[in-house]
Amino acid sequence: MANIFPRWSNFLPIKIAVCAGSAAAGVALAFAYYATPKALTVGYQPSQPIPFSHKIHVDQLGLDCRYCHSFVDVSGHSNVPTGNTCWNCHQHIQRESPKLEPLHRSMNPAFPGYDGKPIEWVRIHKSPDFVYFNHAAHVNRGVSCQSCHGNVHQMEVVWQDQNHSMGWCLECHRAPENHLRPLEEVYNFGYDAETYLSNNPQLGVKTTKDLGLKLKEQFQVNPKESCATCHH
Amino acid sequence: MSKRIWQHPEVPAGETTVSWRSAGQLEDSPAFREWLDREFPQGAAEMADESDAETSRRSFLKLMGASTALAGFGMAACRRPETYIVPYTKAPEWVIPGKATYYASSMPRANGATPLVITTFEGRPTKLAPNNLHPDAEGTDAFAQASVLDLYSPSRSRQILKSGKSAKREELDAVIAAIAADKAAKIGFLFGADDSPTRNRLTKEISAKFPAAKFYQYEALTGEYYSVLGDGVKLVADFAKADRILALDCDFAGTDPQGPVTPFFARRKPEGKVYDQKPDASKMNRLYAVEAAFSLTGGMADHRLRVAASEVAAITSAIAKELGLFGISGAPQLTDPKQVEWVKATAADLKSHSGKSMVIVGSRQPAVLHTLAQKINQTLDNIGEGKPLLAVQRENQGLGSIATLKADIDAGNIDTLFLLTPSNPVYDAPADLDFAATLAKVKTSIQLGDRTHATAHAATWHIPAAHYLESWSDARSARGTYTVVQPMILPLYPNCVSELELLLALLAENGKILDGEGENAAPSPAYDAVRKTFAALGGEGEAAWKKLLRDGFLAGSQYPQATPRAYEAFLHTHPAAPTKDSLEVIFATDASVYDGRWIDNAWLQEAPDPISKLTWDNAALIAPKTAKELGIYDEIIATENPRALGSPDGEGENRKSPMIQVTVNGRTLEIPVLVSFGQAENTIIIPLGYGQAFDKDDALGRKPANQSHVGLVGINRGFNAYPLRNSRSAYFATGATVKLTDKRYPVALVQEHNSMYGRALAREVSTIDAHDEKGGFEKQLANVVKQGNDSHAPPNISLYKPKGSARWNPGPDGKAQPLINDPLHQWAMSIDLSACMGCNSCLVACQAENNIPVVGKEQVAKGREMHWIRMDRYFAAQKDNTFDADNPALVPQPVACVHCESAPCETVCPVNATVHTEDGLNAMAYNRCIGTRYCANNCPYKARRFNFFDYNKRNPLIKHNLYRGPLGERRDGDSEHLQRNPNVTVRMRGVMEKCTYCVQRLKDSVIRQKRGQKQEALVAGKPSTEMEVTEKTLRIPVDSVKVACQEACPADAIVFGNLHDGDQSSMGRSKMIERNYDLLHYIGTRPRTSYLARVKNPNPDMPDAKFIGKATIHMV
Amino acid sequence: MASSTTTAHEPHTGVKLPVLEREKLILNERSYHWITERICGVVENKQPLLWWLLFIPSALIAAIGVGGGLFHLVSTGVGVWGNTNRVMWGWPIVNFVFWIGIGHAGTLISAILFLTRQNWRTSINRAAEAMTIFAVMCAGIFPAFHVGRVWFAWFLAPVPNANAVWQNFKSPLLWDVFAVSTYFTVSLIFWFLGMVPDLATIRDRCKPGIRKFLYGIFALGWRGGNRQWSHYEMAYLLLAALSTPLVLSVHSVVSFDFATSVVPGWHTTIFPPYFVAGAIFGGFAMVLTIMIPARFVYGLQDLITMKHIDNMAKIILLTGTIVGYAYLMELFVAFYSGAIYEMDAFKFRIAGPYWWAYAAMMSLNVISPQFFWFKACRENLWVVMAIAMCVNVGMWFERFVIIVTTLARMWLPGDWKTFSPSPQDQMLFVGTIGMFLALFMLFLRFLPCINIAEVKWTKLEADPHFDDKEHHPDPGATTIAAYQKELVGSKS
Amino acid sequence: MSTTRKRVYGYLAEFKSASALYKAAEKVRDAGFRKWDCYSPYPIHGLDGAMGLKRSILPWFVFFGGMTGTATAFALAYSTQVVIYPTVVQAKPANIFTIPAFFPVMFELTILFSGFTVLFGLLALIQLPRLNHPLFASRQFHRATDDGFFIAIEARDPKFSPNQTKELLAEIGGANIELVEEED
Repeated sequence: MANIFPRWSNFLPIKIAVCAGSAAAGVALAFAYYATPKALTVGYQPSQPIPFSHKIHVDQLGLDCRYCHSFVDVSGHSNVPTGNTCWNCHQHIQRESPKLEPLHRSMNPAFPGYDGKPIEWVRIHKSPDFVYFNHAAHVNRGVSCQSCHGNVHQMEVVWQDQNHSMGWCLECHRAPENHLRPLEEVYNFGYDAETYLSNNPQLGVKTTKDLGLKLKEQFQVNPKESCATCHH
Repeated sequence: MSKRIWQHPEVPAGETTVSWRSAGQLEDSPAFREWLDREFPQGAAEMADESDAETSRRSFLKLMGASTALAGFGMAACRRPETYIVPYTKAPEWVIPGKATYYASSMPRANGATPLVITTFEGRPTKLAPNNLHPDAEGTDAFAQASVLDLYSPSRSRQILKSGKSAKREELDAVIAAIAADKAAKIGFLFGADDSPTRNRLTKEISAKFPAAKFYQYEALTGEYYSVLGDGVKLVADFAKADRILALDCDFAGTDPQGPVTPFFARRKPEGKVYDQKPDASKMNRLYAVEAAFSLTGGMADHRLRVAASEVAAITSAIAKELGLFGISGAPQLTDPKQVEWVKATAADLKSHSGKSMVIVGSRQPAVLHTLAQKINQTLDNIGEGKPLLAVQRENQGLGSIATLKADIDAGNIDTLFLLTPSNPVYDAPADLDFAATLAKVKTSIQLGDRTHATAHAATWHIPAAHYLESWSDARSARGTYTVVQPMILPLYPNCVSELELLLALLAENGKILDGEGENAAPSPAYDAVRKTFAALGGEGEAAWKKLLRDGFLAGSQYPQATPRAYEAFLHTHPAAPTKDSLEVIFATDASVYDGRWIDNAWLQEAPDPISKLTWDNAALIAPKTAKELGIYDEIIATENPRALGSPDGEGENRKSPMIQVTVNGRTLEIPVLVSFGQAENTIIIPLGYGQAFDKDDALGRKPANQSHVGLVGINRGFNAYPLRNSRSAYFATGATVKLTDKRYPVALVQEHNSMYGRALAREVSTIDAHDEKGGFEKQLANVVKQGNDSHAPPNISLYKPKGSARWNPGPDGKAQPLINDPLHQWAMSIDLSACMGCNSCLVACQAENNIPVVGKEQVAKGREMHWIRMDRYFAAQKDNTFDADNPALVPQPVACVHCESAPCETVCPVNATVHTEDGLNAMAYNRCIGTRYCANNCPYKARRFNFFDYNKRNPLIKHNLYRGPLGERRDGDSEHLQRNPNVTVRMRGVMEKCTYCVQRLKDSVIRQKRGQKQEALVAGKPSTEMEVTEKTLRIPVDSVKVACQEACPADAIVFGNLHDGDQSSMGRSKMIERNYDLLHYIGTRPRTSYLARVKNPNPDMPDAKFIGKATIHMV
Repeated sequence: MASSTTTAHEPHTGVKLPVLEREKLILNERSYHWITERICGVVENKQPLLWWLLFIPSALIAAIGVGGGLFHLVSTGVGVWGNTNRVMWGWPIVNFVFWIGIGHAGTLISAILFLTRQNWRTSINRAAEAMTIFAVMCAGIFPAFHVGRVWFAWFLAPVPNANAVWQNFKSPLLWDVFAVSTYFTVSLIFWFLGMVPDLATIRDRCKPGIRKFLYGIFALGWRGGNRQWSHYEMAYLLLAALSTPLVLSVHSVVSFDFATSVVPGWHTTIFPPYFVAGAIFGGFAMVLTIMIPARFVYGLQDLITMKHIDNMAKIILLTGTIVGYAYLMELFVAFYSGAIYEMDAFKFRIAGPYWWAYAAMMSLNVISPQFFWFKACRENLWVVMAIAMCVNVGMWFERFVIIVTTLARMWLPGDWKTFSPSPQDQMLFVGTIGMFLALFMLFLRFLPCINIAEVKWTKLEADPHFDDKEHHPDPGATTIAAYQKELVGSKS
Repeated sequence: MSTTRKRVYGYLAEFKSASALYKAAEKVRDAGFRKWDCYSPYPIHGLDGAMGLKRSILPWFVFFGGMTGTATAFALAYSTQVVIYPTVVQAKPANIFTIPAFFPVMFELTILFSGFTVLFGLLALIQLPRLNHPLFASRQFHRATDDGFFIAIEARDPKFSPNQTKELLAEIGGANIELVEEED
């Protein structure tokens, strides 16, 4: 009787084990990185029917968020501006810009292609249907737009800045002090806690961390972690 | 920050790359498309017109809401498909995307409009609630709650029919114009029994324009009531003022309203309506009921006498004689000594409370009873201002009955007939009128209705009616308060016309029907008509009108008082008392389909009958003893199917009721039969309104017929008893015989067991001392918590302290904190069985609020109904009841998730899908649930419901559809889905669900409170860093949030609130009274929903007094 | 079989004392090679017609019942089963507990009997372990697929996720997940390790080719050197020591699913021992059910002797009596609790709509094994087989009684409604029976169904001088048919 | 013997029975050999002593493996249930008193990790899988898994000598003594 397996096969099991192990680890790591909301959602930057620039409107012109997203502090949804919000200004300003054609089509009865249909903005931030995020509950309690949407005021084309996963939500719900601002500063994209502290010495707060804690105490912010907070 | 540009190339200027797309279009449902095509351009055009905010606000298609809702039915979320946000072009007034908008309106009904507050989300009405500011507010019953579904019903009529075939609008327009132009036209109008001031005004105008016009009124089940005491005169009850009530076959709490019923229930609570007094039996009212089968009212009664419907006259006559009046001539003397004793004591009690008592008679009882009752009430000084009863004059006057209509048609006085009644006379008119043949004699008959039922097909023309949520109108509530009906949305389908619009077309110069939104976004002509009517009542001008629209009613506009016609002689041909060979058939009003008009309403069909617990069908009901005498009892009870080992006693899907053949008035009907406890002997109850259409899937293989009359909901439903009925026996017929057939019919019962099996579940006490060991009222109250097993169970002691970790999750003081630790809100509920009558209002309201699917008859039969509230109904018979052992007590008990603080369901979930929240809710995270169903097993209250199928995606009403899986018919974008509450996740298959305490409402109110206090601070001008925020300011105001069931409850039996409010809130006080007990306290689940024991207030002088209020008291 | 009295030398005194001779575990003085031939022959020879007759229908039933059944289930919803909002766990969990119970005898025979030096185990442990593996596979199907959203079953695995949510370690169901998967894994290891020397035997008997290649791989290059045997025996001992508490824990944990709930009739502390006894009881019955025919078909009478069957019958008698005691104790405790809910739960079991299930359970599980008090019954294979079948059925009914009857009549009479299995329920159950049989047939076909090495060892242990004897009766070359004939002849 | 040059693995000798093997093993042991082994179709009691083998170290591996399992389960359960995301479940404490609920999982993981340790520890100790071995080339070695009893003394052993070892084997009762060569 002879050996049916060649000599090299003696090392095969260990080789296979090593290769399979590293492959599995690689897949796990890749999955952990690429298949998470962080990789899948952050940076989503679709182009919009009208290349609306937040940089121009917010940073240069100084529009408040609530000029367009007018119900953000009232409703759960932060609304996208209606056609007439745009038209208010743009029937006078930049009226002839070809970029505004969709707006004309929607709002300007004198426009040749007028159909009165609304503009369809491509949705960027999408939470699943079973998540009930309430904008009003956050902006009225000292959480700025910036915390979740990033530096929108500097975006020519808006992209998703944070991953908006449940783990990410919980991070802030567990330590809201890292994101709390005085209510006056919620819509202020230029807010800097250090500057705020130096301008408001009467608060008696030294560090930005303490400011967060003080505001948490002051506003009695006590975010919940239980399911029904967001899922119903 | 890495930025990736995905999917989109840069948009070239002057060119849009995206075409119109929404989820609805993706799904491409014809219904949605049609709606879209019609609504959208119009809406847009209308939005361009700012001048009329009033009309515009209701017509917005809430694209955002609609498309989100349509996209939102699955819970799966993969890599994102591109979705769009479609804002309005012009922002409509008052509409905030994502927030509900509320409008005051009302639902017109025969017994007075139901005042409503309607929740709309971006233009879609989704939920109805009672308008509690209204003087005639009385909650909402199941019909009102379910009516919103009719708006979106897929089977709703949406086409003009000419002789049953689809026809063009132009043809109809031509016909109407021709009628309008012919001033000599012999037109007849058949209205419903609702009282609409504008319609009455237009009627007069029509009379003026068409002198030959005649007007009639018909609803199948209103009886002779409105003509007896004078034309349009009726007695309205004010239950707040009544200490003693004798209901003679009058289900005033259920299907036969006599006036706002909420005050009646307020007086069923010994601690007062809001539990703020010491328990006092003398403040309670006392209800005597005489009826054949249990009604909701009879279930509430302190003393209930069961007699056949035909014998009510004899009882009434005897009462009258006891009170020194003449009885009914022809009525037999009472012979049963027990009945005599009962009547005597009742009469004495009524007499001793004269001026504070009332005798009310079921509206379908013969006229003579109404006249006699009126006489009794007058004798007792019960009628008048400030008295329990008030005679009022309705505006519906001078209307003929259907019998006179027939006579007029036969006489050739009617060429054109407008059928505007919500009833269906071809189907439901008494058989001897043969209305179908009569209708055929009319040259042109034009029927307006929201269903294509028998009459719609029999008439020459059928016009789809606009729903009351789509049209302008007005109505009178029970006591006549002028109440507006405003549209929430434009008619969903083209050609839907409202009654007023049709009448206005006849009055118009050109005879053109202007429906919905007029040309150039002009409001419907009905709007002007209603405004005109209102101007005469409430004054001209915008302010009054706006106030009307805001409040929904015009204060101080009750009906004028009337003097009812007085009678002195009471003649009646009294039929012989029923025997087992000559039974009495009672044609009952059905709690689900009413007279048959709701046959296509899935919510109502699936809501179990409050008494029989039967869903989706009707069945004959018969008392057990009678059944025994007839020799059919064993057949009914022994529903064994020996082949089905799985379910030997014929429960669930194996329950097949034997069918009997009922012969009466020369006609026969085969119908399944169920045993009904507490029913009068020798009577058969047959609920009306079923059996309208059949197709090949019928369980009995009945011949397919009338398939186009109903939708998927109404097909093959039950048995039509209308043919048995004729004008003389509209309510009951005597001389019936019964024969058992060998057929059996599957019936879907929600509750199979009627007894509490010796468990003190729905507890009951009595206000009197029956001189037994149970003692008097105080002692019984004190022992409520010790009834049944709780009398000897040791206290529950937990080894563990429900605390968190001091190290990892410390409280503000650095120590371990309690687990349920929200200092602001701790939600809780109590359900007062003393007020709960077991109607299905809460159940349907919950279904509307929480997007609960309908599952269909087969699934219900298996035991898979999804209602979050299970309305348990127990019969409790007293073995030693020497008065009438076959007349058990009926105690309903609504059971939903009771939010146990120590919830057994939570610990067994392996994935943490159901956990407790800090504010005391037992939360259910659908998206985490994998569906092990362990929680439901471990729930002692069996309050959890599992989505065994994709009930939302697969229509359960199509036979076998659920079982076809991916091959089955989908129904995305079904119009019913537009009713969905956007704040509640629509559950997919495989997840568990249950009562959430309407957490969406709680969260909304809490967030609103937080927002509100910020506004306050900013108004005060303080910097936010100096804002004063305390527990007090963050806590929502006392009783400021209502959950859906509580809101709908006509009896105020459900109170809900924040435990931190302590005795400030009704709920807090209700928890402190002695009647409060925990269901299944023995297990130690510490439920947040507790029950208040039912209190019966018997009359100690009554022969049956000592058997009352003892449903559970004797339990060990 | 009568034991003959013989004498043995008492070493210290030289006095001859009478001792009972142990009944031989391997009959007829078979040689090592005969053992090898006989056992490997099952794998190497052509399969008898009966094998095909059993395998093909089983495989078809498995494919249709399990494959088709699960496809319909997953594509359509759990509603295709008979479960309702009242009886949320119906047949699937009945079947799960039934199969997992059957899966107990294998590891138990292997492990506990190994630890207690019951040498008679060697003839049956391999098949019993295989039975464990296959029964656990059948069992696993039910809880895995009875969940509403099986595609989210990975929520049960404690892996870090973007939602930052974790499992509930207080849930008996999660314990179940750990227990059953551990049980399956450890049983598989135990089974496989035990098989390595035997696979080497088959490998060494194979002609070069694909068979030899495959057996060669799974034999891992086993050489039978004592330096390997030394560690190997330690490993086997350790696994046996680990498996013994494991096997007890698994059914205890399964019983926790019920015992930790608040459901009357489930919430009792007696459940863990009662379930374990029941599992052993049912497991041994299943071993008998399978081994008696296999023994005959493959001519293994000398290896699986009447002694083995007798021992198993005695265990069935013992555990059956324990189970019967538990049934009665349940009734007593319910009565003694004074709680109406508890009392009613048992009242409904006995006299409720499912009285027949309770009656079946009582008569099949408690009464039928009592026949094993009689030696005549233990020796008559027909009776043994019949009682084993009774116990198999009875144990299924026990689970049915516990789960369905209880859930159909819980706390509030308002929600009481009975349950009927749907055709899909029945199809899947039959499918798992098919799957079990098909897998077992494949096992018989491809793997050594008796532990060759251990049988040889047993032989040596029983007769230390066996090797030195000159003559062994059978060279081991006879065909099974001839052998069957020989046995019949020798008996008469 | 083939003509190709091959390295010698050692001598293989067959013995008649287990007891013969046992006695022979004692002698080989006493002769001071280190790299040799007895091959038998089943484990023979006492042969370890006869060969001078020590008790297996595997139990220690398994002990630590099992402890790792216990610790893993505890860490997993405690960290997720108490530290990271405590949930309120049937009013059960979310602190150190929750631990009884972790016992089942701790137990199971102990067993699971032990089981894996047994498997992989054993494979490591006996250096399997090793599919190719010079002994497999022997014409008689296949009987070692059937009914043959063998002793093989490896050429690598310092005491090995082509002639004396062969003689020793013959002397202690070995039959069919064969020189086993390594292939290639």
